[in-house]
Amino acid sequence: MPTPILQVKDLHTEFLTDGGVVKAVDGVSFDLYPGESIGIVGESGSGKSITALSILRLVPDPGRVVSGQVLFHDQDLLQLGGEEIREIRGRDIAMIFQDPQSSLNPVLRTGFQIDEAMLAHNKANRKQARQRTVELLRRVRIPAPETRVKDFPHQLSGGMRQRAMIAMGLANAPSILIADEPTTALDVTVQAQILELLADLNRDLGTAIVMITHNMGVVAGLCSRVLVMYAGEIVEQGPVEQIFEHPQHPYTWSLLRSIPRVDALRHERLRSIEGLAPDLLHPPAGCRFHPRCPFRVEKCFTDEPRLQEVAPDQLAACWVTMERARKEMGADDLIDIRPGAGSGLRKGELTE
Amino acid sequence: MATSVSFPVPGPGPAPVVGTAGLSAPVQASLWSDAWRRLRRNRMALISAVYLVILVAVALVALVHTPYSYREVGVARPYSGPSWANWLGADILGRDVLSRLMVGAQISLIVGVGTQVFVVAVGVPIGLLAGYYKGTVDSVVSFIINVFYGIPDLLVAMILLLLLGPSLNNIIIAIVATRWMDMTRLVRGQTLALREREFIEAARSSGAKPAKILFGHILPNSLGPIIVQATFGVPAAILFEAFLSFLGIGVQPPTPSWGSMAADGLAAIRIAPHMVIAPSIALSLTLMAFNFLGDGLRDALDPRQKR
Amino acid sequence: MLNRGTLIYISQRLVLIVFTVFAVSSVVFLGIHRLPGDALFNEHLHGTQYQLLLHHYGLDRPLWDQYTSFLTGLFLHGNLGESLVNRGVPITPLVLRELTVSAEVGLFALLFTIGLGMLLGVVAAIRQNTWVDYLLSTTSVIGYSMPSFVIATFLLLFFAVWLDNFTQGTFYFQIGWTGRFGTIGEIWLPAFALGFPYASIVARLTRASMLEVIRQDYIRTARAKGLRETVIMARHALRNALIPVITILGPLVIGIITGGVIIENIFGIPGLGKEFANSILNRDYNIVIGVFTMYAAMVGLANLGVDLLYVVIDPRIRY
Amino acid sequence: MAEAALQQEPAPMKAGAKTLVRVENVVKHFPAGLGQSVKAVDGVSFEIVEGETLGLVGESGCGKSTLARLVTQLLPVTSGKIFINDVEVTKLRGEKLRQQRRQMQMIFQDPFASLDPRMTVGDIIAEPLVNFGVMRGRKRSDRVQELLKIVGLNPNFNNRYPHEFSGGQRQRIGIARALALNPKLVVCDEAISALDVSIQAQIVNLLEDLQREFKLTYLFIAHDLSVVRHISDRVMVMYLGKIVEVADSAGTYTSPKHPYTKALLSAIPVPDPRIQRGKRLVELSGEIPSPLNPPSGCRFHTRCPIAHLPTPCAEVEPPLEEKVRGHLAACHFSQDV
Repeated sequence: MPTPILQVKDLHTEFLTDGGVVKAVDGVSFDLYPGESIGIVGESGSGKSITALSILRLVPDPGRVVSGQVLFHDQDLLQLGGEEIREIRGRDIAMIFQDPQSSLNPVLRTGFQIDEAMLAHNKANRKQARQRTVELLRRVRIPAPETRVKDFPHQLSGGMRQRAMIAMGLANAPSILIADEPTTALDVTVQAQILELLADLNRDLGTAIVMITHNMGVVAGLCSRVLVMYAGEIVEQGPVEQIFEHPQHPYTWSLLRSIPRVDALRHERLRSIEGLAPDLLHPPAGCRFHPRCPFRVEKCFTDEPRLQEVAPDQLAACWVTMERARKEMGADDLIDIRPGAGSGLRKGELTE
Repeated sequence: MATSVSFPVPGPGPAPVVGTAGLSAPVQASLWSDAWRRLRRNRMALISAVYLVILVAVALVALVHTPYSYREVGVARPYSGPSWANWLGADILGRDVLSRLMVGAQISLIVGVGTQVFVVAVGVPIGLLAGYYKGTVDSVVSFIINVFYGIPDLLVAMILLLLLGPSLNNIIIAIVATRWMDMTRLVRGQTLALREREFIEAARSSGAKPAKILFGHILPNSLGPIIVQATFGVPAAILFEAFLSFLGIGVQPPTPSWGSMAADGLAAIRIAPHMVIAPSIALSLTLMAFNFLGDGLRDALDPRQKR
Repeated sequence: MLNRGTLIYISQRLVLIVFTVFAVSSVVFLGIHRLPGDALFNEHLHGTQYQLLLHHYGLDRPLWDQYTSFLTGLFLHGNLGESLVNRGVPITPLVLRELTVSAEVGLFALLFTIGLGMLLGVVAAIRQNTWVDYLLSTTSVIGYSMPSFVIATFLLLFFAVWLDNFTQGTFYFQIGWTGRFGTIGEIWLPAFALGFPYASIVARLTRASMLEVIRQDYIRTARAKGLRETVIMARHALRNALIPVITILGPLVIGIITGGVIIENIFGIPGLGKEFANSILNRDYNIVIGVFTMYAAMVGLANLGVDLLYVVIDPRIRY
Repeated sequence: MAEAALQQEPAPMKAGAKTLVRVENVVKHFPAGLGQSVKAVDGVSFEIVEGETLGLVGESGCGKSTLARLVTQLLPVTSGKIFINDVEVTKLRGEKLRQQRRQMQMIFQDPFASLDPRMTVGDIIAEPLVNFGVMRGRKRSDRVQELLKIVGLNPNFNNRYPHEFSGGQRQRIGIARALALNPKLVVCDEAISALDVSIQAQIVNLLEDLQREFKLTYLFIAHDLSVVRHISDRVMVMYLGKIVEVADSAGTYTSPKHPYTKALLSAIPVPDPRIQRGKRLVELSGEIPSPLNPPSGCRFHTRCPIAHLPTPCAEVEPPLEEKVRGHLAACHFSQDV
């Protein structure tokens, strides 16, 4: 096993709001190995984006990283001074964001914004930077890059803007690219192209990718390892195939079964997860998923489970795990066709 | 395989019903009560409100009692400074400055509040109609608004007063005539933005008539900005009147206006500076109070603005 | 930048300005000439002298006739007629001369307003929620709550009365426009009094606009690529923050023009504003019409300038 | 042309069911200045029968939301006719149109923008009842509580304000409002797009339950093809203001007859690593053209992988016609797809 290039250890990020402290990221740890591509999935408010932003210390006000370590080449990014972290940003670790429309400065030319990424780290003079920008734009398959560099962002389409963002991210050949929901704002056909591009870059350039997304399909296509987040914590992590085929955490299991699939064979009722995501101002005691969990036991109400190995390479934070749920609770046989079930209705409510 | 087992709840306790999570105590917090709570926390706005209450009280007291008559000449030596008998001194004709200042407060408040009543009465309906019906109505209204924004308001007001003759009513007319479009533009903009919102579409699709949409949905949702705008409109109008009176074409003597008192004082600035200082400070404090209150209201009514 | 669309837009706007000038001057002309009594009614004249004067100003002709000759005079010869009070003084050269004086003070005030306002606004935004920010924010509310004549008054009190020695007593009562640019009484104080309230407004707007921009995604992008904070502020934030600030340049120009009416009176500056106020008080209607026409044209041109500034700053705006 | 296609008795509809919505050659152009116009919907015809769910998919800017607003007459058509229950609603104005609104309700995309923030939940749900003077006083408030219960919310929440609820709960409030008048047709405009996956499933299940319970007819609009497949009886695919394919959902998804549909399907990521890794993407060249100036002939020809250029694809507009029984597509070469 090679050594990880990035180690996140027990990261805590909090937001100070009027109502109290929101623990947006609550003890997240993971390793990233050179050239690999990991996915962090979760629903809105699960803390996946804040985890990504915490790595480069870009958490917006009123949020702040309160504890933990982010080790990159044996230095803790959280302890660096302003100038030192600035040098890491964009040079060693680059980041692209969800909305390419708002992530590019509307009053500056696209090419210049890419040049800037190189000039900021004294990687090139203006002329060399421009040359490389054109190459990069070609690399991300923007047609006629020589003329496109002079366009303003609003003159590009959504897909092209995201390609330009990726080119900007690659400008200094970083060893890590963090992509925060890079395709969420795009149409599916464009999304597919961007994902293919990212997969190519990961393979050809060996850039390690951290993919933040809520879309399980995106993870399935691009990533080799996946972390599932729920309410600020990692509830399960492991190799993609294993997680998708043998999820051990009930949340992962339910999430996978609640997604309508375009390749589904028949019109099948969706398994929904009942209830709502917890309010992070007042997270539930014990396991944070217990109020919505179909397989909870008494212990879940009071004791918080830790991540533990449930299979080779696979960790889950659950007292029960799906193996036991299957054996003892018959989880796999449950196909709920009762009217109202899974739509949030209790039995008999409609007909009463 | 499809055994119709009901969804099991192996653990203790009932399954959660959707809709209870995240909602504990039955608090009924309307946006208005939220705003009121935020406003109470704004110290400058509170101090300003207190000042304004006192100012209104003074203006009301001046209706029945002032230390001296505001027009009585020679109650003290002309230009004499503050003393026990005349707290703020006397003016060029030996009239009591404090008494004149109190009556001047009436003028300022009448002009400030009076104009905003008319501005709201004119601007809100026109803005609502222009924003809601768009098309020709809107084009005409927008054109007129733009023309008005393109001409110097104070100068137009001066010409209007030249044509109509100076009087308190005419001052109010002149100010409304040159400032009505602030409110119209605000309400038009609000209406244009709101009518594209989905809840207005939802109201239409659930059969609401135009009047209901305008007065039941758009107006209540614009009320915050309208209140804020009107609050900022008051000091603007007071300032306007002071400008006109300062130039000698506003309120006519012997009725005192803070503007004309300041102008009188300016002529005697070397020998009796209190004559210009008193109305200047009264005017500035009042404008400040309204502006701080307006700021407070805006922050309270639109929390997104506050950072 | 000056593509065909923009040129078409400019010419359209110029036509509109001419139209506005026409409309505004017509309304004022017709309004004034419909006043009870005629334009010379406050002159105590009798008999043939009066008739001669009426004839001299064409006031004995039908209104329609007067109006057409006013329009031809204005648009064909740029001739605004003669002063009614100082008989025989042609208005156009008078107004143009006063315009240069007013423009000097006004432009100075404008630059001061924008420069100081933006500087304070940016500082307040960068130091958001520190004592610097609170101090500047409070000062700016106080600033725009002080009418310009109050500021002028206090400046006079301070410089001309309390610091009498400092200005050697030549300040207020004997102030005269010498055309020497840069003397404290002629330029600095009037410009400060004129500009300070507006500088406060510009500062507030700049602060709000900067704070809005700083929260934008592209600022986060700029940070993520490792730019220095000063570069981010100067290159990425400030220019975007300027866009909403430009919006108030139009009202600002109007404000400085109208503020000039009072400030020029207080400081005795022989500009358009002083002329306007005096002619209203003296009922010198021809000058009222003339000055107002001039103002309408200036405001129109200033607004056009503001619109073109948008094109320079924001590449998304094209006409 | 499109009408000709209609006459051939399109997709298999529920047997014996009555046509509820008939859209005939509807066009909507928005003026865009300089004599140009955005051709948002450009000659669309289809039918919805009672009790079915018609899915409508397409990428952003294809005109699907505009079409939703035309069907519910929140926007007037530029030309064409729309019949609802055999009433030509496109001809109605004012009070007559308002009366027709009882039959057709809409569920909106944004759960935060679609509820008036100044009204309580009870008032929001009661609004349709108030507008039509249906029920008063106690009966009305009972009905509001019943509706809250129907959509799975606590009936005692009626005096709370929308901002106290989460996205999914707000969407339930929007559904309760839409159901208040017992409409026949409910148009769901991206009704679940803004929600999280686990909440999406709740709402989809709820919509299905309500349909069974209240015999509702849905026009279900989404950009997410997988959800549409799940909920719809038939699926309609739109591209640049035109319908390019209509079929029952199995037909559309297993054997698409239009290259655009095929490309869309291939682009959807499947949450299964083995399938997703092995999938081949149908590459579309270029970008979606501007609806100001749609391409000649077949609008898809600029990006189509199987286009025969220049003729006929760039010159002749393919009619929407039956390719297989009940499966309509607008493509000259649908056999090659």
